[in-house]
Amino acid sequence: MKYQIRLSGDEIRLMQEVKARSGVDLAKCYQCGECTAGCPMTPEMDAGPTKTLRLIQLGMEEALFDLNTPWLCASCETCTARCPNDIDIALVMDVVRQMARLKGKKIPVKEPRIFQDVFLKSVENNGRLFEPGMIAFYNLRSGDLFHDVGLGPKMLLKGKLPLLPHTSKNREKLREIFRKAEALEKEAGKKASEEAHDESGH
Amino acid sequence: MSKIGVFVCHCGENISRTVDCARVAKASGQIRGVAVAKDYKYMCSDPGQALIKNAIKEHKLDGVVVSACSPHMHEKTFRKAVTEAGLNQFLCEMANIREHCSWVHEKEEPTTRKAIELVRLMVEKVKRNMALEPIRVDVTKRALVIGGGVAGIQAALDIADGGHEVILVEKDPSVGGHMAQLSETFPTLDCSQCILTPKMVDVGSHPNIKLYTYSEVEKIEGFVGNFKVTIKKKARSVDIDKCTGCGECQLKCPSKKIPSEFDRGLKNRTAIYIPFPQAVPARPVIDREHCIYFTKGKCKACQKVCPTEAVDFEQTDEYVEEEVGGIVVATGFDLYTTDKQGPYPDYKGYGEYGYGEDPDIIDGLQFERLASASGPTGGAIQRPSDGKEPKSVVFLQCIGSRHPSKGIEFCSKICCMYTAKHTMLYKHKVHHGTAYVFYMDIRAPGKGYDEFVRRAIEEDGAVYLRGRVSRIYRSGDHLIVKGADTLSGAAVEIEADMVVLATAVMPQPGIEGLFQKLGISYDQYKFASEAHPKLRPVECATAGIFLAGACQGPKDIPESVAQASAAASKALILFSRDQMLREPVVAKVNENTCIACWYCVEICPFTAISKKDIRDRQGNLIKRVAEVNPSLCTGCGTCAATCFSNSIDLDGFTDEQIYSEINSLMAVGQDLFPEPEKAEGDSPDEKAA
Amino acid sequence: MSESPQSETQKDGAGLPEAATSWEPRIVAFICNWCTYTGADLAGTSRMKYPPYVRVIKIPCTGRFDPLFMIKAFERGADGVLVSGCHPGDCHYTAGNYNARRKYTVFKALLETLGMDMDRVWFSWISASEGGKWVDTIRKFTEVIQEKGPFREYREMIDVG
Amino acid sequence: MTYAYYPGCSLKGTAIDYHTSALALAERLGIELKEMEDWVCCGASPIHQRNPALASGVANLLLSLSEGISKDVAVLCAACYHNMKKAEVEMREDGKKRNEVEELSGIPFNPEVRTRHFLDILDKDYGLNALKEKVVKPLSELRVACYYGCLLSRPPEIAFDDPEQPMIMERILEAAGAETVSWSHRLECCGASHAVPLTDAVLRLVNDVLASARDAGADIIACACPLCQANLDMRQEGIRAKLGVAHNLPAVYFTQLLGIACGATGKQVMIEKGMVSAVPLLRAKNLL
Repeated sequence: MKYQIRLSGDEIRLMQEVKARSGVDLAKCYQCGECTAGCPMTPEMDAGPTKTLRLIQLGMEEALFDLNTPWLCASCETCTARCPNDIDIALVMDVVRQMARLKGKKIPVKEPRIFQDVFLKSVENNGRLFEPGMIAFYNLRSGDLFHDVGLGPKMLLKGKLPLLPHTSKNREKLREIFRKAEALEKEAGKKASEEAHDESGH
Repeated sequence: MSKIGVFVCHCGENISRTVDCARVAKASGQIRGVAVAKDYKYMCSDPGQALIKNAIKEHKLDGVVVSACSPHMHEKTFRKAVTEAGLNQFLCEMANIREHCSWVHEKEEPTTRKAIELVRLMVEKVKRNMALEPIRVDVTKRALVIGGGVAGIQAALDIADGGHEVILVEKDPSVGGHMAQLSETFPTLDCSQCILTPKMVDVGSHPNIKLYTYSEVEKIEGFVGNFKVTIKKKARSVDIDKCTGCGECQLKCPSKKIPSEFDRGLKNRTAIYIPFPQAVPARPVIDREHCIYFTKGKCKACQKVCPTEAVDFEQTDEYVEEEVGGIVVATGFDLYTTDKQGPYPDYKGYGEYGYGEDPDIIDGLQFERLASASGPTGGAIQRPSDGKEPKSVVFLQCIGSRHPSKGIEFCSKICCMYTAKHTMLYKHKVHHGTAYVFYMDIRAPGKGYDEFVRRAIEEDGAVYLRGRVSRIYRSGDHLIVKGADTLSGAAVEIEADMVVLATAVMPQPGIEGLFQKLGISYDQYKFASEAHPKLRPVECATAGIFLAGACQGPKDIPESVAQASAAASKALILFSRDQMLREPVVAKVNENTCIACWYCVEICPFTAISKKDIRDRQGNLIKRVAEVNPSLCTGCGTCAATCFSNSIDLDGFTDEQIYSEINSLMAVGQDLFPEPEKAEGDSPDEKAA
Repeated sequence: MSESPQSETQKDGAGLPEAATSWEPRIVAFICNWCTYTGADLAGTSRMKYPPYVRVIKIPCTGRFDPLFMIKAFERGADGVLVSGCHPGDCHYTAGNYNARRKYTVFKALLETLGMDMDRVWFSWISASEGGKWVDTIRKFTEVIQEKGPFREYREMIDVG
Repeated sequence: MTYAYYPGCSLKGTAIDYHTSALALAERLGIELKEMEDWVCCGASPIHQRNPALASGVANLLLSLSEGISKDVAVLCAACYHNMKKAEVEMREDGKKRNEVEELSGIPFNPEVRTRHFLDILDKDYGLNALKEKVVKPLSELRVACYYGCLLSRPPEIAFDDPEQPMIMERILEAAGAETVSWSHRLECCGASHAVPLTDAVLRLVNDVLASARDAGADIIACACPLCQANLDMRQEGIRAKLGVAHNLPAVYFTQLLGIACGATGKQVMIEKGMVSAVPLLRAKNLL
């Protein structure tokens, strides 16, 4: 990341967009670091949650989407639970991932994104998660063909992996929710950026 | 027909930014009975006041409405000004178009309209105001000081030195408060007890000070200049006149395992005890909850050993009445605790730090006792769990404070400084140890304060980390502190031997009970509220009651002492007069219509209404009516609103006045709101058309 | 009660604002000098914002509040009446707010029997430190009154009477 | 006592032992867990990581499936519990949110529906005294580390016990005669949502949890989440290989231990399914 930024008054738009999507007001964040302090994934992260929030406050969009931090978030919500200002930080991480995807940003760490896609695809296809299929598909997509391959046969032996997917009659209803949600998030994106635009007085 | 003057203030731009002041003045000029209406940039300034005075003389005004800020801000100023122009001060009222209008609404048409209506409301009231004279009452030149910490001590000594009697009430067995617990004080590192104990002794021996320790204020009646206070002297079970303070009883008391309040649980005390060696009075008290005689009915070891027969198990709570003219409230603070069920049930504790159950996680006052030469370890820094010298101590600031999700938003103000002091005290005693401090911001804006913090870092090597701590847990012999340093962006883990939490400064638990008895207001945290945050910082909205020290908000020693002296001077000002003036807002009875139902007598909270006999010349009783004693009446108006025959009215807030205010709000037909351009050609003659 | 004086402005008046094309809610607030008035001042010094349709009438204590004031306000075209004072136990005058409440409760029952819409009358406790609560109360009350619209029923009721 | 039971995907696959043992236990206690028909996957963490609104929409669909069975939905998986409870609480407290979710899912929300974790049901509805009466084989001398993980009590609004210091699982297992240990990592995240894509990071987290339990002197870890259990159990071999630490600490479901205490056989609670077998330990304590 570059260590010089120029602020022009537009920086508030990113914070407004995050607020429009999540309802979270990051003006409340006073950068105390408690989220970073409690986060289990910090050893792997490049910035940690505190700095991620700071980049949003300063409208540093490019730097934000370069971070691996949101993609390494394990969704344990320790940050949310301990935040002295009751900011739902885990939700902000979700929203940053969502925004990156909708804006077509390059994802700095691909595995969690692939896992997310493969997992949800499996759910969408079957209505329920089919674990062996999902893992196999994940390995194909990530190129790590033999990932956890040692565990598979053992689990099969233990009778812990079913061989065929379960399906549900509500699969269609589920797909409908998926489709609608996808349409809504795109619409919300347009609205959010327009609103942010208006509010910042342009 | 009335001749009212309306004076509309712009308050710089504070009002004119959202309210069209010229239009307000113009519209006001069209209200019936208004003889003159003007607007001006600063009505409270000298030229502004001159403008009002001149208008009073020129137009022979019989009423004035100043349309400006809140009456709580400047009513006195303008009442004084109109008096100087020969108008009775109670014929001047304020329409609050700043706090209640310009500051709270956007710049739009309804805002200016509201301002006009507020003026009209006051005009209608003033038309019916009567010239009143303030009520004179005698002043009792004695003061009550509640709380015997450093603020209470200072206030008591100042008033007493000023030549007036002081009643000092302290709930604990000794005066001294929290300052007596401290080891050394910032930023000079002088010994707290060394500077406080002489003052404690003075309080105990001053001829003008009557000291009630182990006592509480039970009841307060009356008002400024004439309060009647009932004080409950809790049964001490020791006759302090007979007792010599030899301490034999403490040695013999078999109940020895009671956590000492003074040492904040780091040491035990006996059931009969003198809280600390320098206590004033240096007399013991029996803690009846823990005393074996009081709980089991047998023992009396202290009584047997007492050489002067001072121990008295039969003693009971005693109530004394005192009359005072002014009151200084100096009830101080206590610390928030991280416990699950602490003394502040409204606030969540810190489960992430183990709810204060680990003995090596202590608070700031406990550290003071550890570092104090008179403390449980004789001043050696030893951790409570096993007495070992801690090689690394982690200090956490802003625990409870600035933590909205735990319910507290304010900054406790003193922690940055005392934490820096703690790191120094620690490093001076444990040279090879390391002191870590987690802070969010360093707030050290006092004289010599920032230099002091820099000294802790530069000379004593305290390691300051900018961040909060998410969790503390025990791992064998150590505490693991998981924090962050936001300056480097890193998560930080420290193996600590002891952790010191700078917990929030809170009002004494349950203090609102006393504040309610005093009739003074307090904020959401139960800190007492001052009359004005800037200009009347030591007075309460209730006349005759003054504030000193941390009962009003977090304060350090110099501030508490300064405020205590300020409160004392306010009391001395009160006592400098033999009589004082009170606002003549009192109830009056129409004897012709009173039907003697006595409902007012029953309902008056101040027993200001009595029954009066009306007799003819021969002394035969004609009828009985209610009668208001104006020196007891405080003007709440409950009687006026309750009277069945509508025979009581309240001066300053009469039925007539209030009904005209209501009427004025709904009056229409008069176009007071023409668009500015449209109104251009209007002349005052057209207004009644 | 004695007949309230006819104000001079009323004599000027040509009637009630029935025909107002753009109706604005009219809210009258009777608030005590010590707690709520100061709380409303605090809202001002903190620059909080609320709708401009409330008109404050200051009384020393809610104890001074006579339910007839409320009747008068409705009669003169108010759409909502707010009475606000110190919290129970915090009354500057010891018990005025308690008495006000008690009186109001009795009165309320009576008015309800008469078919009066008592949702247009709010009673609240707002202390000197609760600027935010004052703002919230005004916002919510204004919303409620805006939803209910002009208090025509009352005026019809008294016309019939 | 009938509950609408939502097993979720794991309990029909990798966590079949959790499902089976819970049903065996419920039967012995006289609690009916009636499986909701045609349930779908809650989407676990990936669903809200992609789109938070989608997670709430699916949760609302799931909540609606309880109709006709019970207003209380019994859930065993912490991830399912988290997603459903969070949506339920939000919808109940925030009218705007409720409208949005109802609109998205096309299903009205019934504010009377409650998502209940089985731990909560045992503690509050069934009661510890009643449970004690059903214990035939007390878990004496078994030192259990109760592991909550992250999702059961975060955010605090969904917690059914103190969110920072829950004791509910300890209370329940102690009622069954077990000795519980006090340990530091009861609520630390094991990284399960990253178990597949970020295995190395997850090995570190699991190792921390196991080490903490071991240092506290635990014989066995009790879990209330299929993702936690799978992670703690299956990753021990990876930890041995990559980090060189051998834990050999069985991680089982609390329902398996309770089932045994209430007289079920090892087979009935599928105790043999664990990668790190609990069988030798339980035999040594005369529980099998």
